[in-house]
Amino acid sequence: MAELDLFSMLFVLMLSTFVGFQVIQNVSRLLHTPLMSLTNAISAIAVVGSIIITGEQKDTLSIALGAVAVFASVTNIVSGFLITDRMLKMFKEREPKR
Amino acid sequence: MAELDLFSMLFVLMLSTFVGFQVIQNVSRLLHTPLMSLTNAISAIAVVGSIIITGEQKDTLSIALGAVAVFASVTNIVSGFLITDRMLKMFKEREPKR
Amino acid sequence: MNHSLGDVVTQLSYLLAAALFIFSLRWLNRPNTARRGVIAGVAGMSAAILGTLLHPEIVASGYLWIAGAALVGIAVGIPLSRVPLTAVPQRTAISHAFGGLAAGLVGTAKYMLWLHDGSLTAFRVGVIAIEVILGYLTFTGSLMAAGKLQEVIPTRPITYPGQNYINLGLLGIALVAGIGLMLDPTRSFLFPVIVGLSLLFGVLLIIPIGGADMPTVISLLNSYAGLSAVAMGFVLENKLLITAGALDGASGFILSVIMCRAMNRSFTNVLFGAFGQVQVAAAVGEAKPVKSASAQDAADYLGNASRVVIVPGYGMAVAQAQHRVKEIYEELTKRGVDVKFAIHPVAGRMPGHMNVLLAEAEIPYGALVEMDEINPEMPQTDVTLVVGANDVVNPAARSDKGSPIYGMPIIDADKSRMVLANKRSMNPGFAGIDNALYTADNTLMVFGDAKAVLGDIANALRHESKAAA
Amino acid sequence: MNHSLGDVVTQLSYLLAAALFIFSLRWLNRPNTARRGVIAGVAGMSAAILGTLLHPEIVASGYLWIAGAALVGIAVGIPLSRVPLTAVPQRTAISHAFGGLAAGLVGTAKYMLWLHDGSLTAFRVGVIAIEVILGYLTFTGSLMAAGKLQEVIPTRPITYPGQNYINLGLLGIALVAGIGLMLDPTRSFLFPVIVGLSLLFGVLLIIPIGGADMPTVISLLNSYAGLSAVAMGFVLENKLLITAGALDGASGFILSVIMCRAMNRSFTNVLFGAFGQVQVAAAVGEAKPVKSASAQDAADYLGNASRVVIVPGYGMAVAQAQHRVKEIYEELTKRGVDVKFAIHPVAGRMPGHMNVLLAEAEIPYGALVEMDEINPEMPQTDVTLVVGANDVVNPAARSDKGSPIYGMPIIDADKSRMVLANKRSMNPGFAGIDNALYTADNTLMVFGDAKAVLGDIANALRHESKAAA
Ligand SMILES: NC(=O)c1ccc[n+]([C@@H]2O[C@H](COP(=O)([O-])OP(=O)(O)OC[C@H]3O[C@@H](n4cnc5c(N)ncnc54)[C@H](OP(=O)(O)O)[C@@H]3O)[C@@H](O)[C@H]2O)c1
Ligand SMILES: NC(=O)c1ccc[n+]([C@@H]2O[C@H](COP(=O)([O-])OP(=O)(O)OC[C@H]3O[C@@H](n4cnc5c(N)ncnc54)[C@H](OP(=O)(O)O)[C@@H]3O)[C@@H](O)[C@H]2O)c1
Repeated sequence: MAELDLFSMLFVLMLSTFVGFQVIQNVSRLLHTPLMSLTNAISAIAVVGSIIITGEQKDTLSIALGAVAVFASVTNIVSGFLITDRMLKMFKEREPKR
Repeated sequence: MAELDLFSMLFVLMLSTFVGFQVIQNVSRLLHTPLMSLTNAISAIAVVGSIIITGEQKDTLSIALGAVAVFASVTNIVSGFLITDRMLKMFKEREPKR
Repeated sequence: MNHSLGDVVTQLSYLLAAALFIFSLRWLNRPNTARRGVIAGVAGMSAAILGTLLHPEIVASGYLWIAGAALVGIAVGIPLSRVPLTAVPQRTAISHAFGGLAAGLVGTAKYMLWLHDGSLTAFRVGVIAIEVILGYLTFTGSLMAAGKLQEVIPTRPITYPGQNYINLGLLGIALVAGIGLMLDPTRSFLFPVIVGLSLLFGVLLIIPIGGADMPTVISLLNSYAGLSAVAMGFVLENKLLITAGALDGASGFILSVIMCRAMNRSFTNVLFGAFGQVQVAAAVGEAKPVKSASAQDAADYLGNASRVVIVPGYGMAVAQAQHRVKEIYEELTKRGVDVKFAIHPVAGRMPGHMNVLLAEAEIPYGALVEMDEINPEMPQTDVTLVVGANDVVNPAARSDKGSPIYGMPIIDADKSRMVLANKRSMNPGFAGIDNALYTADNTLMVFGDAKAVLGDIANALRHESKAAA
Repeated sequence: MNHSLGDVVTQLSYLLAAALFIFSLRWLNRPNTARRGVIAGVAGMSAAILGTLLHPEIVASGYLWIAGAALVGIAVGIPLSRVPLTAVPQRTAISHAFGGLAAGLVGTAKYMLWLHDGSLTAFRVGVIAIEVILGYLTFTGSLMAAGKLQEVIPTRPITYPGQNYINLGLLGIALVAGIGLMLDPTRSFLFPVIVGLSLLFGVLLIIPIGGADMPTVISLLNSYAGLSAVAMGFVLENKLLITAGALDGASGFILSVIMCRAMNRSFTNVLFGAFGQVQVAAAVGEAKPVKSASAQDAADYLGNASRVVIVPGYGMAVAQAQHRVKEIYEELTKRGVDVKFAIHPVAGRMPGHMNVLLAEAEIPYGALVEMDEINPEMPQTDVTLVVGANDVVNPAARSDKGSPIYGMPIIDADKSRMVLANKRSMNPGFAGIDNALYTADNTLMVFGDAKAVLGDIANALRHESKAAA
C-alpha cells in the first residue's frame, strides 16, 4: 500500500508545490508579515497526525509524545490565526481611506 | 483499489484545477490563439489510454477502437504542437524589434 | 502490491510529463519564453508516451498496431498543421472532435473489456459513462462547429419550439441510462443507448447556435474535451490524464469566459440564445446614402494625417491582407505619421486572432494597443482605417438597446475625425446586423477586397514619397 | 479495500481542507480579501480536525487526552497571539519550533509503534528519518533563532575553524544512520542517534549566523517546517499534510529569497557567511563632526518644506513610534505638505514589518511607496525624515566596496536636499557598521528615543499651526 500510493503522493507534492509558488508569489508585499503567520497556522496541520497518535492510545510513550505534539500544534493554530487576523484588521480598516 | 485510489485522484484533480486556472490566467492576450492549439496538443494525452487498449490486444473490437483512438490522438499531438510552434515563431522573431 | 521496475519508470515518466505540461503553459505567458513552452510540451508528451510503451501488458503485435495507427496520425497531423491561419478555428474544432472521439472509444473499449472479464464496479461504470458522454458529445458537437465555421453547414441558428427541453431531455435520458448501468453493470444494452444519445446530443446542441458564436462554443467544447480526459484518468486510474485534462478544461473555460465578457453575453445566452437569427430582419434596414472613396484618395488622407489608427477585423484575416497592412504601416511611419493598431478582444474569429496575423506580417507588437487603452485616444485621431472589421466598430453596441450586440464594448472608430472603412460590400458582419458607422458623415467607404485595396493604397503612398524625393 | 462511511467523510474533509487552505492564501493577495483568507484557513483547519476526530482508531480515553492537550494549547496560544508587533519575529520562530517539535514527536512515535508491531518497511523508515531530521533540527534551530532575536543569546556570530565541515559532517552521520536503519529497521539503537544529531545540528547551524540574518533564517526554517510536514504526510499517507506542508515550504522559501535579494546576499552567504562579525572592527571608524538639531528645529524644517519623505526603520518599531509618526503625517498634510513614506523591503526585522506598523497607526497605505518608486523622487525632496532606520539608508551600500552591505539596494535619503535623522546614539544598526549619512553635510541628527522625539516634533507643529490660526 505504501509503495502503491507513493506515486499519488509524489503527484500531490508536485502539484502542491506549483500551487504554492504561484499563490505565494501573488501575495502583496504589504501583507508579507501576515503571510508568515498565516502559513504558520496552516502548517500546524501536523495536528492531524498528532491527534491520531494520541487517540489510538497504543502505549504510554506514543500517548505522551502525541499529547505534546497536539499541544504544540494547537498552540500554533490558535496563535497563528489570531495574530494574522489581528494584523489584517489594521489593513482592513485602511481600505476605504486608500 | 478503485475506491482506495479515488481520493488521491480527487486530490490530484482539485490541485490540477487550481494550477490550471492560475497558469492560464497569466497567459498574455497576445498568445491566446497559440494557447488554444497548445492545450489542444496537451489534452491529446488521451493517447496514453489508447496505446494501452491497443497494445493489450485483448479482442478485435478493443484493438480496432484503440487503434482509431491512437490515430486520433497522435493527429492532435502532431498538428497541435507543430501549428503552435509555427505561430510562435512569428512572435519570437518580433521580440527584439519590440 | 509492489511495483516492478518498469512500472516505477512508467510512473516517474508520468510525474515528469505532468510537471513539464505545467511548465509548458507557464512559459506561454510571455512571447519570449513561449517557444520554450512548446519544447517542454513536446518533452512531456514524449516522456508520457515512452513511459506508456513500457507497459508490461503491451504485447508484440500490439506495438505494430500502435506504430501503424501512429504513422497514419502523423501523416494526417502534419498537413493539418499547415492550414492557413484563417482556418485555425476549424482546425481547432476538428482536433477537439478527435480528442472527444479518442476518449469515447477508449471508454467504450474499457467497458467491453471489463464487462467480459466481469471486473465492472459501479464506480468504474460511473466514470466510464461520464467519459463516454462527454467524449461523444464533444465529437459530434465539434464536427458541427467545424462545419458551421467552414460554412459547409448553414451558419444560421436552426430553432424549433421546445428545443432546449428536448435537448436537456435527451441528456437526462443518457444520464439515467448511465445510473441504470451503474446499478447493474451487466445491463449492457444500456451502453449503446448512452453512446447514441451522446452523439445525437452533440449535434442538437450546436444546431440552434449561430455561426458567430462558434468560437465561444469551440472553447467550451475545448473544456469538455479536457473533462473527458479527466474522466478517462479516473477510469484508467491515471493521474497524468487527470492533470492534463484539468489544464485543458481550465484553458477552454477561461477563454470562453473572456469571449463572453468581450461580447457582453452570458453562457446561457450563447448556448441557448440562438444568436444571429435576426440576420434577415436586421439586414433590411433603410438605406442611408453611402460616401465612397478611391484607394488614391485614401492614400492622400492617410499621408496627410499625423495620427492614424488601424482597426483590423475578420475581413483582414479572410483576405490575408496583413502584409499589405504592414506596407502601409511602414510607408506612414517613414513619413513620421504616428500609426497604432487597435485590437478588439474578439476581432476576427478566435481570441488573439489579430495578434497572430499582425505578428505574421512582422509588425512589432509594441504597435498593438488593446481596446481599453486606445479608445480614449480616438477623438484625437485624424484618420481611422477600418480593415474588414464590422461588429467590433459598430456604434449600435453603444447606442441601440434593441441591437443583438448592445452592450458589447467596441472600438470607438466613429469618434475619430475621419474614418476610412474597407470592405467588399455593405453586407453585415458575423453578427448579421447593419453598421451605422459606414453611413456616418465622417466615414468614407473604400470598397473591394482588403488585399487588393490596401495594396493599391500602399502603392499610392510609395509613389507619392518617390515623387516627393 | 473499501472505505467505511466514516472514512469517506474523513477523506472528503481532507480534500475540502486542502482546497480551503489554497483559497486562504489566494485571498491573502489583496488587503480587501485578506481577512476572508483567514476565515477560509480556519474553516479548513476545522474541517481537517473534525474529519480526523472521526477516525475509527481513536478510542474514548483518547479523546480525553486530545481535549486536554488541546486546551493547554489554546491557553498558551492566545497570549502568544497578543505579543507586541516588534516581537512577531520571535513569536514566528517559536511557532516554527513547535511545528518542528510536533513533526519530530509524531515521527518518533510512529517509528516506535511500527517497530513493535513489526510493520516497518524501508520506505516507511526512510520517510520517518527525513521527517524526524527536519523536525528536530527545525525545533532547536528555531529556538536558537528566537533566542538571538530576543537577544537572550549573543546575537554576534560565533565561529571556529572547520565549523561548516563539522556541521555538515554531523548531518551526514545522521543521514547515514537513517540509511542504516532503512536497510535493517530493527537496528533501533540508530534512531536515538538520528534524533540526537538532528537536535544538535539545529543548534550548531544557527550559532555562526549573526542576529541581523535571523529573519532570513526564520523564513528558511519556515520552509523546513513545511517540508517536515510533507514528510509526515508521506509517513501517514495523508495528502492533506503534503499539500499544506508544500504551501508552507513554498512561502518560507520565497520570503527568504526576497530578503536575500533585497540584501544582495546569497543563501550560502547568509547561512555560512557569519555576517555581522565585523561589528567591532567597523564600529571603530574615524569620528567626523556630527551636526544635531532640536525637535523644535526639526518641526520648523518640516513645516516649511513642500515635499517630505519619511523613512521608517527598525527603530520606529522598537520605540513603537508609529502613532507619533501618524501625528506628524497629519499635521504636515493639514498644511498642504506632500508627505510620502519610503518603505525598504527589509526595513525592520521581517518582510512587510513597516507596512504592518504604519497600518496599525491608520496611515492610509496609499501613502506608502516602495523603494524603487521613491528613489527617483529623492533629489526633489526637501526634507527626508529618517526614523530609526540605519542600514537601509546607508550610502556605503552604494559606494564602499569593502562594506558588508555593499550592493544592497538602499533608499537614497542622502540625495534629498536635507536629512533629519532620529536615533538614540551614533551606534550602528543591525549590520553593525557605521553610516556616513549621519555625518553628511546636509544631515541633522535629532537624538533620542523615536517615540519621545517624534512626539515633541508633532507637538511643536501643532502649536505653530495653533499660533498661525
Ligand atoms: N474573435 C473571437 O474570439 C470571436 C469569438 C466569438 C464571436 N466573434 C465574433 O466575430 C465578429 C468579429 O468582428 P469583426 O469586426 O472582426 O468581423 P465581422 O464583424 O465578422 O466583420 C467582418 C467584415 O469583414 C468584411 N470582409 C469579409 N471578407 C473581406 C475581404 N476579403 N476584404 C475586405 N473585407 C472583407 C465583411 O464585409 P463584406 O462582406 O462586405 O466584405 C464583414 O463585414 C464579432 O461579431 C464577434 O463577436 C469573435
Ligand atoms: N526586514 C527584514 O525582513 C530583514 C531581514 C533580515 C535582515 N534585516 C536587516 O535589518 C536591518 C534593517 O535596517 P533598518 O534600517 O530598518 O534598521 P537598523 O539598520 O537595524 O537600524 C535601526 C536603528 O534604529 C535605531 N534605534 C533603535 N531603537 C531606537 C529607538 N527606541 N528610538 C530611535 N531609534 C532607535 C538604532 O540606532 P540607536 O541604537 O542609535 O538608537 C539603529 O541604528 C537591515 O540590516 C536588514 O538587512 C531585515
